[in-house]
Amino acid sequence: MKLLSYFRGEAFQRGVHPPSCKLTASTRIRRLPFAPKVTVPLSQHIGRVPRPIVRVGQEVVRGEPIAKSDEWLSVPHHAPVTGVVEFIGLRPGVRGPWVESIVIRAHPGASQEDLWGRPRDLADATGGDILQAIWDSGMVGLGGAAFPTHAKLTVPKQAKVHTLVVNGCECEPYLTCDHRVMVEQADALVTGIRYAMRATGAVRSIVGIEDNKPDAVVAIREAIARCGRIPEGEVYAELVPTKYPQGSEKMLVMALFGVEIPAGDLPVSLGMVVNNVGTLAALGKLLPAGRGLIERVVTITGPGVAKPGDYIVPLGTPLRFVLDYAGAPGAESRQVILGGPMMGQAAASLDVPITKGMSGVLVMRGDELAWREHQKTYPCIKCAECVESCPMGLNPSQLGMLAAKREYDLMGSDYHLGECFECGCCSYVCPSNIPLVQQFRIAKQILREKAISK
Amino acid sequence: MHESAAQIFINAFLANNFVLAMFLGLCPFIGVSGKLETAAPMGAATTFVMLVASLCAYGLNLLLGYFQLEFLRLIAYIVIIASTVQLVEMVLKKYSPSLFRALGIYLPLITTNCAVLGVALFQTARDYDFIQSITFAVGAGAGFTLALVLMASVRERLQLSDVPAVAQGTALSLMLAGILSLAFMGFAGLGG
Amino acid sequence: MNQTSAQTWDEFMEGIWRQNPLFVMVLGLCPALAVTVSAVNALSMGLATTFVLTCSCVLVSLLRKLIPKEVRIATYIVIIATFVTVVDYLIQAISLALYDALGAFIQLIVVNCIILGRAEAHASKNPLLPTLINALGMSAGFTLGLLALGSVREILGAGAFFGVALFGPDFQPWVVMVLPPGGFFVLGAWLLIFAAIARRKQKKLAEITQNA
Amino acid sequence: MTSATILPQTTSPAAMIRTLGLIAALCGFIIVAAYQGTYDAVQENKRIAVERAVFKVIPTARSIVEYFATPAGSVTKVGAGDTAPVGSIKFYAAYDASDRLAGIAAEGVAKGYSDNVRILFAYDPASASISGFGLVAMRETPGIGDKILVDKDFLANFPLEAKLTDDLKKLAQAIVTVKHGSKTHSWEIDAITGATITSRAVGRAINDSAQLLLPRIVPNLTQLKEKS
Amino acid sequence: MSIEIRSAPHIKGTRSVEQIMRHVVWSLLPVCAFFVFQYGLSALLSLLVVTVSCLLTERFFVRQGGQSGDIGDFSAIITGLLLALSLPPGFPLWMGAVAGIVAIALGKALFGGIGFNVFNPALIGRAFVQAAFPQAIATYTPSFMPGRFYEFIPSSMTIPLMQPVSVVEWLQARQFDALAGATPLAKWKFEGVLANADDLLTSLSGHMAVGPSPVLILVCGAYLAFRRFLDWRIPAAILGSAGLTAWMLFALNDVRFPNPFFMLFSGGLILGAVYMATDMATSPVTPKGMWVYGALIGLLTVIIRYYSGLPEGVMYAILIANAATPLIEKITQPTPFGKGVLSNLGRQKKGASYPLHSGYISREDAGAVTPKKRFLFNKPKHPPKE
Ligand SMILES: Cc1cc2nc3c(=O)[nH]c(=O)nc-3n(C[C@H](O)[C@H](O)[C@H](O)COP(=O)(O)O)c2cc1C
Ligand SMILES: Cc1cc2nc3c(=O)[nH]c(=O)nc-3n(C[C@H](O)[C@H](O)[C@H](O)COP(=O)(O)O)c2cc1C
Ligand SMILES: Cc1cc2nc3c(=O)[nH]c(=O)nc-3n(C[C@H](O)[C@H](O)[C@H](O)COP(=O)(O)O)c2cc1C
Ligand SMILES: Cc1cc2nc3c(=O)[nH]c(=O)nc-3n(C[C@H](O)[C@H](O)[C@H](O)CO)c2cc1C
Ligand code: SF4
Ligand code: SF4
Ligand code: SF4
Ligand code: SF4
Ligand code: FES
Repeated sequence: MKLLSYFRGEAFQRGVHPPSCKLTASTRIRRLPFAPKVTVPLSQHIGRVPRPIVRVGQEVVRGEPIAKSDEWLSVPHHAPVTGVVEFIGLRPGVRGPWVESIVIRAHPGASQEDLWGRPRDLADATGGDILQAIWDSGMVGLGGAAFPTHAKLTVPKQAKVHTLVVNGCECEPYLTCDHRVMVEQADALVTGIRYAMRATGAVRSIVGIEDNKPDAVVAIREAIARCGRIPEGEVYAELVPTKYPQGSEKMLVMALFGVEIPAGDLPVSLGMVVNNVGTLAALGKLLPAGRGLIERVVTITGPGVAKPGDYIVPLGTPLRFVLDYAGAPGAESRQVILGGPMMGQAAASLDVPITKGMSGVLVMRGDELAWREHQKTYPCIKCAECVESCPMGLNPSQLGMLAAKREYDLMGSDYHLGECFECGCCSYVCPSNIPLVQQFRIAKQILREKAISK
Repeated sequence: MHESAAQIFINAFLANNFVLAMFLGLCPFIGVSGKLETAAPMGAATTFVMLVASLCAYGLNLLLGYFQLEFLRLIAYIVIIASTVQLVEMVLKKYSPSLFRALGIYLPLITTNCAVLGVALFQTARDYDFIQSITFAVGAGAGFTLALVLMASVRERLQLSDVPAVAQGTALSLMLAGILSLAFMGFAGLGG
Repeated sequence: MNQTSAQTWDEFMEGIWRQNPLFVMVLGLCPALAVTVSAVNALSMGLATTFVLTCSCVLVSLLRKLIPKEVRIATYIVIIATFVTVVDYLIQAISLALYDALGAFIQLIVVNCIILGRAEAHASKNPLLPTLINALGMSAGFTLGLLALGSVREILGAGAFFGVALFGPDFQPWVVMVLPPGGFFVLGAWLLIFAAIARRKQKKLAEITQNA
Repeated sequence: MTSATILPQTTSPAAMIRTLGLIAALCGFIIVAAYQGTYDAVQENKRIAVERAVFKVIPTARSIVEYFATPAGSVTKVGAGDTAPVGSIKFYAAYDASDRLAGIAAEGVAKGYSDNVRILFAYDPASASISGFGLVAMRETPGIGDKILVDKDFLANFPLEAKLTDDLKKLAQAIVTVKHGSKTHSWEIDAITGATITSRAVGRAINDSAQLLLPRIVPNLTQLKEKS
Repeated sequence: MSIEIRSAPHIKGTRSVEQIMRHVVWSLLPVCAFFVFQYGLSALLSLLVVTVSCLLTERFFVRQGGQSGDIGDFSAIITGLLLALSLPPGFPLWMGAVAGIVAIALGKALFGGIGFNVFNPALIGRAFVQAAFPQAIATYTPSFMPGRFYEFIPSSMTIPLMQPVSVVEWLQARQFDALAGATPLAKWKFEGVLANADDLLTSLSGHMAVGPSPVLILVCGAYLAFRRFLDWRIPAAILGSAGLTAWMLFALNDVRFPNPFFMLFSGGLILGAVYMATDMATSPVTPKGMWVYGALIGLLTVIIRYYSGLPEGVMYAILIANAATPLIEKITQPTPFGKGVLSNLGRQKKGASYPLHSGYISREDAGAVTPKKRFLFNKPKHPPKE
């Protein structure tokens, strides 16, 4: 099979093919009811933490800004529900430690129609205007990294962007939120693409979609056709081979253009900006209405869920509420993963809220996990599976052996540990059941701490 | 029987490898083969000294033969090797400090390495002429380097293995040398 | 008097057990592996080394005040080479067959690290008697080590001990033992055995201290 | 420890040379004494070793004389302390009890399985054949290579035909080793199964040496006939 | 609701060490069966004794705690089967047991057990007995002897520690001469006789002293390669380099050197290339390294076979390449994504724009496949300056 792929000419070298398990690929997006109480953590993104601009006891309207910052690398937050600010302080965070949050009790009677907004006409807006509008909307990357979108779309002075790459790969198993967004909100997506092109000055935009989602390509091409020839340039939708981690921007650019983004560089060094489809579709809806990001599409799925599906979830909804609604019966569910199974994080508790960067909630059942626990861990048998699957072209076998002997410095200096983007392919394939990427995370953390203390 | 230069080289390099088949230069082989970084320069330095020692021994042997002083051969060889090493060290220090820094620490060790004296003694015992002597010295040095480098790379890999505690250290090195020597038996008769 | 004789004994045993040049310090490997294909060769090599080691150390110890320290290594080498030459001729005079069996390795005693090491580390700093005892102890340790190698290799590799056949004519010799790899394997195996014994001792010691 | 040895102190060059000279003299003395003391025994040993080897391959021999065969084609007797003329080959003429030539012995060497195989072979002028061989030195595998000394079939190869061509320039038939069981001529050596390589070395050693030596000796046989 | 916290990835491929090893054992069974068909009872018992001695030794060291892994992982069975297949069928059983013990003790447990060994354990066992008992291991008997299913080759049943009984008389009683036991390689090397091509390929013709059929091994190996239980690159590199070297020498002098076909299909080359050189623990993990490693083995095999004192060289070639593996791996580390030559081109253009390809049409419309790096070459040499 590997042999064949040699002649077929694949998108990028290596990578893996986990079973796709896309249970919810053809169910429409539904709306989740409002939880009685929502918790908005102030830090949901990469960058500075904004400060609250509401007081305890203050009434807020759905969509109204509740936290704000003048720092460039930071985004405002908006109230996801109409209600009363009940508490401002520490609450359980997604990563474990408690974080500063704003808790809002929803008005049971209030109609949760969008109330707050500053509609504006963006037909002739300049790039700068659009960037400001994006900033005001509190938009961050919805693909997972949660990097402030206005910052990403701001082209550095010495650089020039010609291509906007739209990432519709959704290579992780189980997740279908991007897929459904592309199918159901194609028009909003194209609108969002146009804004982003104008903001960056790109004259071409390509949506890259894995070839297991042909309906998404069709939907987007129809939306493009409905638009006619747009003034910003040209927009295409392209299929790329289905393979994990096709959705990583480096791999996607490789698949579409056949060039490698130089190590340590951003796509902008090749004149490209990469955005997630969810991000741009949300922009397409929010910017004309002048609203903030208060809800997102989340895939709630997994063998432990009775009613799997893609739901529009107000940000801040507690995980417990989401799972109760989707029918995740308590006893046998043993692991709740925020994100996809390959890169997602295990939830530390069910009291944490849904945040901006969360694309999926995956519930695994105990019996599904049991076989894995009983599988024995062997020393590395040098089967080379990991080397053949590491999309970054590293040597996880050697890195793993070094990590076992705590040779962290050597890992960084001689074996390019810094290039590892923690996709987990190596751990996925290892027949010896060695927790490779898990060790690499620790190693990177230790190296980071060493570098700081120096 | 006249051995061609190529035969002498291949024999000294592979078939009768100094370390693995002739048991010469084992102390540095076991001692310096822990790391690839040190093994390669050590091999290069030894090869160099072997070449110099071979040249000196060749000349000296003619001289001793002329004066019929063969019974002083051993003492003369060892003195001349020790002093050439010293000389080489001084010359290197003066004219090529970078090379000296790379090889310097190994040079004194080599004085007491029996592989070097072995080259001198064997070439005398086998009546090699000038060209043969030089080829022999270079072959022996190359063989020594090959064994050292192979051993060092294997030992570096074993640093990452869970070698049982009893076997760690010299015992493991010796067993490895034995296995390498077993593998090199395949070359027996190659230079024939 | 009693105490000094005990000390002397300790000093002597040191070379045999705790500081055994072959098994503990792992020096002088080349002659140890090259000539020990039979017990006779091993014993002869051991005796030759004993002669050189003892004589050199005695001479060095006698001359230690005279030898300028700038050229001491060169001096030691010359002294050692002298005695090696002597032993070389002695063996030729005793038996040519033995001389052929030991080959160039007699002459290579010159560079045996043990001898230079003893001359430098001990003989150059101590008076005659302790030097003599130390040298004899080291020699005995080395000779015993060689014998341990030579016996195993001869018994397995030729089915004989000191040339006396042990297992009858049908015994299948393990040729590998008298080939180069055999030398490495046997020495390695001895080291493994010593390491295993040492570990067991340590464990017992730890148990005893724990119980106490 | 006296303070003198602890203090950094340099010896004067003159003193250094004096002591070094003393030590060198001492060592020289020891070496020369050992050399002289053992010289006779060593020479005697060497002579006995050679004699024994020759007597073994030529059983009727009682005494030997060393000769050089020069490239010019003559043979000269080796006196004490003679150095070999360039290109000459040493051989031994062995004489029986009545001082008649019993055979000629010479060394030959060829590459075996792991190193050179050096042998001493005997030439019988009467029958113009190689009558046998003995071992000088080899590093072949014990149990395999050393079968050449004990293997009955192998020893049955001798005497081995070694006739010269009519112009006495080379062997009429080169001596070759053939695979066990395929010997058909009297100048062929039947190899030992399992030790073909060593067997072949023996054949090559004899052939190489005989090709060179015999053309020089045979014309001078009369000179060697009687012990002189 | 109890919650488990683990670090990603949360799913895992289905491959396990046991599964890999089990498949290799399955694929070896036809080869073993054919070996038994050729040589009868002696071969069967040899396979059994060697494998059991490997398993017992493995169990001893696992119990002692000296090595990781366990006897349930099937790897010791592979070692035993391959070791037995590489020994002559009439090899004394006690020597086979010694080989098995040495293989696991010296070749595996010493290094810490499964995965940590630097040398192929089976070949360590074989190299040891080859050096220890060189005569016994060179004693082959012809295949398809009549009565092979009823009686043992006499040398099999040698009393432990004693010399094997000579098979010469036994052969003579069956009207075979002593030469019948020479393998094709030995016959070529020492007598200049070349065996027939189809005999070599199938090992089916009677009374030849050959190992299991190369074709059968290739088929079983192809199954493993197809299921990706072994890396096809290594056998390809070995056969390629051995074939090429042999062909060049043959072209130089077709009297002295046999044809490359004989070189590839005689002796243990196919078995070694397919099953032994591919042992994962002892071969490089880097793809480039596998090519280098294979090429080295092929080259060394031909050199040893042609020029050294021994007829067969596969084993030594593999062991030496094993020793060189860490070195090979070191110099063939894969190039990380974005650090290659091509991406350095990109780095020079840092900040510059990626030129729009005017002829860009949807690749599907053009019926094109996803471009590999080739796409870059279409780019104009001088990006338009504005
Ligand atoms: C291993 C890996 C896999 C990724 N997979 C995806 C993906 O499937 N979809 C996606 O939108 N982003 C994915 N990303 C993130 C992208 O690299 C990129 O950051 C993102 O598309 C940027 O869009 P955003 O800022 O709008 O989120 C992945 C990143 C990594 C490291
Ligand atoms: C460890 C070992 C030692 C060997 N030693 C010798 C040897 O001393 N002499 C020799 O002729 N062949 C030696 N051989 C080579 C084999 O026995 C070789 O196959 C044989 O000489 C030629 O085979 P044949 O005579 O049966 O055709 C040795 C082989 C091995 C593995
Ligand atoms: C790695 C390896 C090494 C082998 N080495 C030898 C060898 O040195 N001598 C031998 O006769 N058979 C050896 N064999 C056995 C061969 O596989 C084969 O059974 C035997 O040589 C007969 O095949 P042939 O006559 O076609 O060469 C070896 C097998 C393997 C796998
Ligand atoms: C394709 C393949 C080939 C193998 N070949 C060998 C072999 O030649 N010898 C051996 O001892 N084990 C072999 N093994 C088993 C296992 O890898 C071996 O015991 C390891 O060296 C143990 O660390 C093989 C395994 C696989 C998957
Ligand atoms: S799985 Fe990850 S990379 Fe793939 S599409 Fe989803 S978020 Fe993007
Ligand atoms: S986690 Fe790191 S090392 Fe492992 S496959 Fe992904 S990039 Fe490579
Ligand atoms: S996949 Fe696992 S066992 Fe295989 S080489 Fe990588 S780390 Fe080793
Ligand atoms: S430095 Fe000298 S004494 Fe020490 S091990 Fe090396 S050779 Fe032996
Ligand atoms: S005795 Fe130490 S190097 Fe030879």
